[in-house]
Amino acid sequence: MPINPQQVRAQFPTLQREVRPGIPLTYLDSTATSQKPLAVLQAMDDYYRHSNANIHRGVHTLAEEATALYEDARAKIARFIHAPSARQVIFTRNTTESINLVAYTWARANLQAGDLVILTEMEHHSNLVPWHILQAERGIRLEFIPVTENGTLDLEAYRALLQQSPKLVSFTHMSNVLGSITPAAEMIGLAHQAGARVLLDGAQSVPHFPTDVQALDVDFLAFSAHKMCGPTGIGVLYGKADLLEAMPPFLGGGDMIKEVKLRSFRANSIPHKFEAGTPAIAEAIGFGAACDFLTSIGMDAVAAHEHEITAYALERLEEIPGLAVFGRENPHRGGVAAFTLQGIHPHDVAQILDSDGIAVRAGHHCAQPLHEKFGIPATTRASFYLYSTKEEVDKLVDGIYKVKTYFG
Amino acid sequence: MPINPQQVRAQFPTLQREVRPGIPLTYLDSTATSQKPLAVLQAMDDYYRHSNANIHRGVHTLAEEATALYEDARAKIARFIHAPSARQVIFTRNTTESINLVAYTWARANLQAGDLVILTEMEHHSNLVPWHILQAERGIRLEFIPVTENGTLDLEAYRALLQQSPKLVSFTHMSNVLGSITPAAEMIGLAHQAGARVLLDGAQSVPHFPTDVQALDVDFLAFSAHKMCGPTGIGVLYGKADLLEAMPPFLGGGDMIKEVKLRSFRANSIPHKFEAGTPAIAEAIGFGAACDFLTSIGMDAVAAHEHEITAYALERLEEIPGLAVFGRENPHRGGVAAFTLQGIHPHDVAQILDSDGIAVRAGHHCAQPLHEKFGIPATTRASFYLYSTKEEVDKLVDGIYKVKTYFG
Amino acid sequence: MDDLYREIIIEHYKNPGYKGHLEPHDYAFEDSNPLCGDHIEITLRVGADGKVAEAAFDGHGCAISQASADLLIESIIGQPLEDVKQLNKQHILDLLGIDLGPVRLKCALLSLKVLKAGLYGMGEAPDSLVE
Amino acid sequence: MDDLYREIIIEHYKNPGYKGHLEPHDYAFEDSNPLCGDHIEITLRVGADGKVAEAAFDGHGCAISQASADLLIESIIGQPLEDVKQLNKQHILDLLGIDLGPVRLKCALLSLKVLKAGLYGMGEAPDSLVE
Ligand SMILES: Cc1ncc(COP(=O)(O)O)c(C=O)c1O
Ligand SMILES: Cc1ncc(COP(=O)(O)O)c(C=O)c1O
Repeated sequence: MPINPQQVRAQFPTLQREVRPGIPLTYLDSTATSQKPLAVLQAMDDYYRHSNANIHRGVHTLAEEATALYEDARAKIARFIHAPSARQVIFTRNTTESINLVAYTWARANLQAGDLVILTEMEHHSNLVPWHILQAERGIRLEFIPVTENGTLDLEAYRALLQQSPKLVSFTHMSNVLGSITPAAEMIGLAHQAGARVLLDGAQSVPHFPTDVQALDVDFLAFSAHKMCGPTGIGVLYGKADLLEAMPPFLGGGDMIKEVKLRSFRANSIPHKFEAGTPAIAEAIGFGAACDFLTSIGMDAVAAHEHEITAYALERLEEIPGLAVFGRENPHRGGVAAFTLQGIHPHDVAQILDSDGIAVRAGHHCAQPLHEKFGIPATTRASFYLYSTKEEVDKLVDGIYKVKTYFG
Repeated sequence: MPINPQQVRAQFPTLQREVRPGIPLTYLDSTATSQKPLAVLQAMDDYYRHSNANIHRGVHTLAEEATALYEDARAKIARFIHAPSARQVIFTRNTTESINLVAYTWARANLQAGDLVILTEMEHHSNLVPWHILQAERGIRLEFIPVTENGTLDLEAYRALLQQSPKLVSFTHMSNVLGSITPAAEMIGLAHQAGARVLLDGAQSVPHFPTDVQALDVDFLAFSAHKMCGPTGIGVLYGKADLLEAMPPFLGGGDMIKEVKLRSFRANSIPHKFEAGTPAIAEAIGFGAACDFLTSIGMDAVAAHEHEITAYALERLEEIPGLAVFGRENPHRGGVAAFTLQGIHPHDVAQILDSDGIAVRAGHHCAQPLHEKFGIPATTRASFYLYSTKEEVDKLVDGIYKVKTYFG
Repeated sequence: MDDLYREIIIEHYKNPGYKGHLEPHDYAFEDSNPLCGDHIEITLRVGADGKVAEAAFDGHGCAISQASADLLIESIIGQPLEDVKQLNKQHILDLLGIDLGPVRLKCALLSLKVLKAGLYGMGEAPDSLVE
Repeated sequence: MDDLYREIIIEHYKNPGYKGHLEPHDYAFEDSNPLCGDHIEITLRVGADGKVAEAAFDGHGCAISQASADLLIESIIGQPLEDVKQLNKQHILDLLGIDLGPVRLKCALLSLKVLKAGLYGMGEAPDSLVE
C-alpha cells in the first residue's frame, strides 16, 4: 500500500514542531538521523516505567521481563534483515562501532602485513578510518574502487582489483552523499569468487529499502537504529555464524564470559561474546519497535515513496539556475540530493534555509575523500524519508531561490 | 537535608508498580541497575519530541539545539565529579567500555611484555577480562591485592606489590558484592609515589557518594549512567587531560577526526577523538538530567540515607539463623548485603522472594574470583539506593523467613 | 508460591531417589552452569537390550537443578538409549510441571544437557542441545 | 533573516576591502576549517612602532568566515601587535553583530584563530585560543 504521508507524519512528534513561532519544521536531514515515531518512544518509556532491570542473570520478575524484551528485540531485528538466527545479531552503539568491531577482531585475527582490503572512494569516514588505523598498525594494503563522474562504482576497476586476492571487501550499500545504491549482490558474489569476505555498510540501505542478508550472502552487515526511526546509542553488527563464532572477543567484561578466573576467562557463545557489560537495553527495545513500525508500513512502500519524492526533488532542483546535483546521472539512487549552488557556500545556503525552518546539512557529510576527488570542498544535502512530502520539496526550492536573491 | 523516601519514591514510576496483582514491587537490586526518575525520562522524551537531530556538524536549529543539549550534559557530568574541564569527560556505552578504552589505547601504547598491572581480588569481571585479554596479547603481568576475611583490601600486600614498579593500578572504589569502600585516595597516592597510573572503577561509587576526581587525583575514572538514575547505553571515562591527549584513538569513524584523506586521517582533539560515529545523544542528555536530579537531592544525603538503611538491614539480617552476610566485618561499606542461607541455594532464595515481589540478585554478581576465593559459588544480594526504605528491609527479612519455612 | 515450587520439586530436592555415583558404569558425564556454579555428574549403566539399566546423579546446586536431575534419572531408567538422546526441554518442563523464566530454565536443563552431551560424546554442551 | 546576515556581512563578503596577499610581509599564517573546507591566509606588515601597518587576507569559504576575516583585518590595522594577541571571540561577535550557533561560530572565528596562532608561532591553532 502506498504511504499516506499525513497519516505517517502524525506519528512523529518532532514533525509537528515549529522551529520558531509560526515557522514549521521542514526536516530534510534524515540521512544524518531520522525522526522517531511515537511507538518507539512509547516502547522505551514503557520499559523504563515498568520493567527496568538489568538482564540475563536476574531471577526476579523485572529482570526476566527485561531480558525477554531485550532478546525479543534482537529477534525482531533478525527478522527485519532476514537473518537465519537472532544470535547473529550483535548489538553495538552504531554502524561505526560495528565496523570497528570487525576491524578489531576478525581483521586482526585474519589479516597480515601486505594483505589487501578493498574499499571505495565513496565511503563514509566510518568505513575508512578503522582501516587506516589497521593499516598503520599492521601494514595491510588498502585499494579503492573508483567512483565515476556519474556517481557509480567502476566495476571494471573492481574486477581488476579482485585479481590481487583481497582478504576483505568493505563498501557501502548506499552513499550518504551521492545517494547511489551499489550493486551489492553482484559485488559480493564477485568478492566471494575471489576468496574475499565482505562487510557491507548498511547505514543508509537498511533504513530505506528491504534487506535480505541471506539473499545478499553478505558476511557482515553494519547499521544504526537512529537512522531508521530508532533511538540513538544502538546499532547492529550482523555476521555469518561461523565467522562470529571463530572471531576473538572484542571488549572484555560482564556478560561476554562463560567463566572468569583471577588470571583467565572463557568467552561466552554468540551473540553475548561481543556484548560486554550492561547493554543498551532500552535502546534495543526501541530498535525492535522501530523494526515493527517500519514493517507495519512495509519497506517496499517506504522505498517507493522515497523514490517518488526523490524523482520530484531532482526535477524541481534542476530548474534552479546555478544548482548542480552531485552524482545526478545515476538513476539507481536513494533519497539524497547533495548539491552546489554557484558562488554561494553550502553553510550559507543551509543557514538561510534554516531561517525558514528548512533543515538540511552542509559540509562534507563525513565523506571528505569523495568531495576531494570531485574538487568540491562541501555540498548542501537534502534527504528524504518515509515522512517526506512534495510540499517540503517545494519549500526547499522556494528557499533556495530566496538564498539566491539574498546573495544575488 | 535528609532524604524523605516517600517524596523521592513518588518520582520513580517503576516503584509504583505491582509485580503481580496485589503484590507491589520491593526493588532491592539497584547495584545491578537503578530505577529512573521522571525527570530523566522526561529529558530524553523532550529531546526526541523536540530537538532530535544529529550533532556537531549541523547548521540547522535542531542540530544546534541537540549539540548544545549534548555538550551541556557533558558539562553537568564534569561538574558532578568535579572534573577540571568538560573535555575530560568521554562518553562510552558503560563502565565496561570505559575500562576497555583505557586497555585498548593507553595500555597498548604504554605497556610492554613483563610490565605489571595491579588489580584486586574483588574486581568485577569488567576490570579483569580487559586485562586478561591484554595479558594474552602482550604478555603483561597481573598481580592482585588480596581481599581479607573481613572484606577489606590487604594494604600491606599492596605496598609490597608497589615495590615491583607497576605501570598501572586498576581497582574498584566500591565492591558490588562486599559493599566495601576502598581507601581510594590513599591507594592512589601510594600508586603515584611508585610511578604508576591509576584507573578507578567508579561503577558503584559515583552513584552512591560524592566523587571529586581532583581531590582523588585519579588518572582515569569509569562509571555508568544506568546505575545512577540515568539511562542504559551510556557511561563515561574521565581522564587527566594530558593522558587523554597523548593516547591514540580507539574506534575510527565520523566525528573523531579532524581530516580524512583516502589513505590517512588526523584525529580530532579530546573528547571527540574518542567518540566515533553518532553518539548516544538522548542517553547523554538523560545522564545529565540524572546528575541534576542527584545533585538536587545532594550526594551527601544519598550516602547518609543508604548508610542508615544498610545499618538497619545488617542488623535485621543477622537475626536470621543460618544467614551469613559476606564481608560483614567491614564497617566502611555501601548499600550492599550479599548473603548465604544455610542449606538453601541463592537461586531458590531469590525466586521465592520474587513471588512476594522482592527483587534481589542471586549468583556470583560478575565477581567469580571473589566468590571462588571464599569457596562460595553464589550469594543472594540485596542492595539499596536513595529510594530504599526500612519497610522494604522488613519485607526482605519476612521473605527470608518464609524461604526458610518452605525449605525447612 | 505453590506454582513456583511444587511439592514434588521440594520433595525430590530434599530426598533424591537417585543421588549417588555408580561404580562401575558405562557412561559418566559432568558439567556445571557457570552462572550459578550448579554442578551435575551423571553415571549410567546400559543393559544388553540397549536400555538404561541403572543411573544416578551427583552434584550440588539449587532445588530446580537438583530436583530436575532426580526426576530426569527416574524418567530414563528402562528407556532405550536412542530415545533418551531425543529428549528435549519439554520433557523437563513436563516433569517439573511449572513455568520457568530464562535464567531458571538453565538450572532446570543442566542435567539434560549433561546427559545428552555425554551420550553424543561432546566435550561441552551447547544450549541448542536441549531446545 | 536580517538578524542572520546583516547587510554588513553580505557587503564585506561580496566586496572585501582587505582581500589579497602582501608581498613582502612580516608574518604569513594560514589554516583551514576541516569541517567545511573554509581556508584563510593572512599576511601582515608591522611598523617600527610595533603596530600593524598593513594586513590582508586571502582564502575561500562561507560568507561568515570571509566577512569575519575582512572585518577582523579592518579592525587590527593600526593596533599594537600586543593588543591584537589579546583579541578573543567577543571581538568577532561584536564586529559581526549577530548571534551564532556553535558550528557557524567556528566559521566566524577561523580568521582570528589563524591570526593568533600565527602571532604566537603555533603550528596548529587550538579552539581554546579564541575562547
Ligand atoms: C564494580 C563494578 N564495576 C563494573 C561494573 C560494570 O558496569 P556496566 O555493566 O555498566 O559496564 C559493575 C556493574 O555491575 C560494577 O558493579
Ligand atoms: C553510509 C554511512 N556509513 C556509516 C555511517 C555512520 O553511522 P553512525 O554515525 O550511526 O555510526 C553513516 C552515517 O552518517 C553513513 O551514512
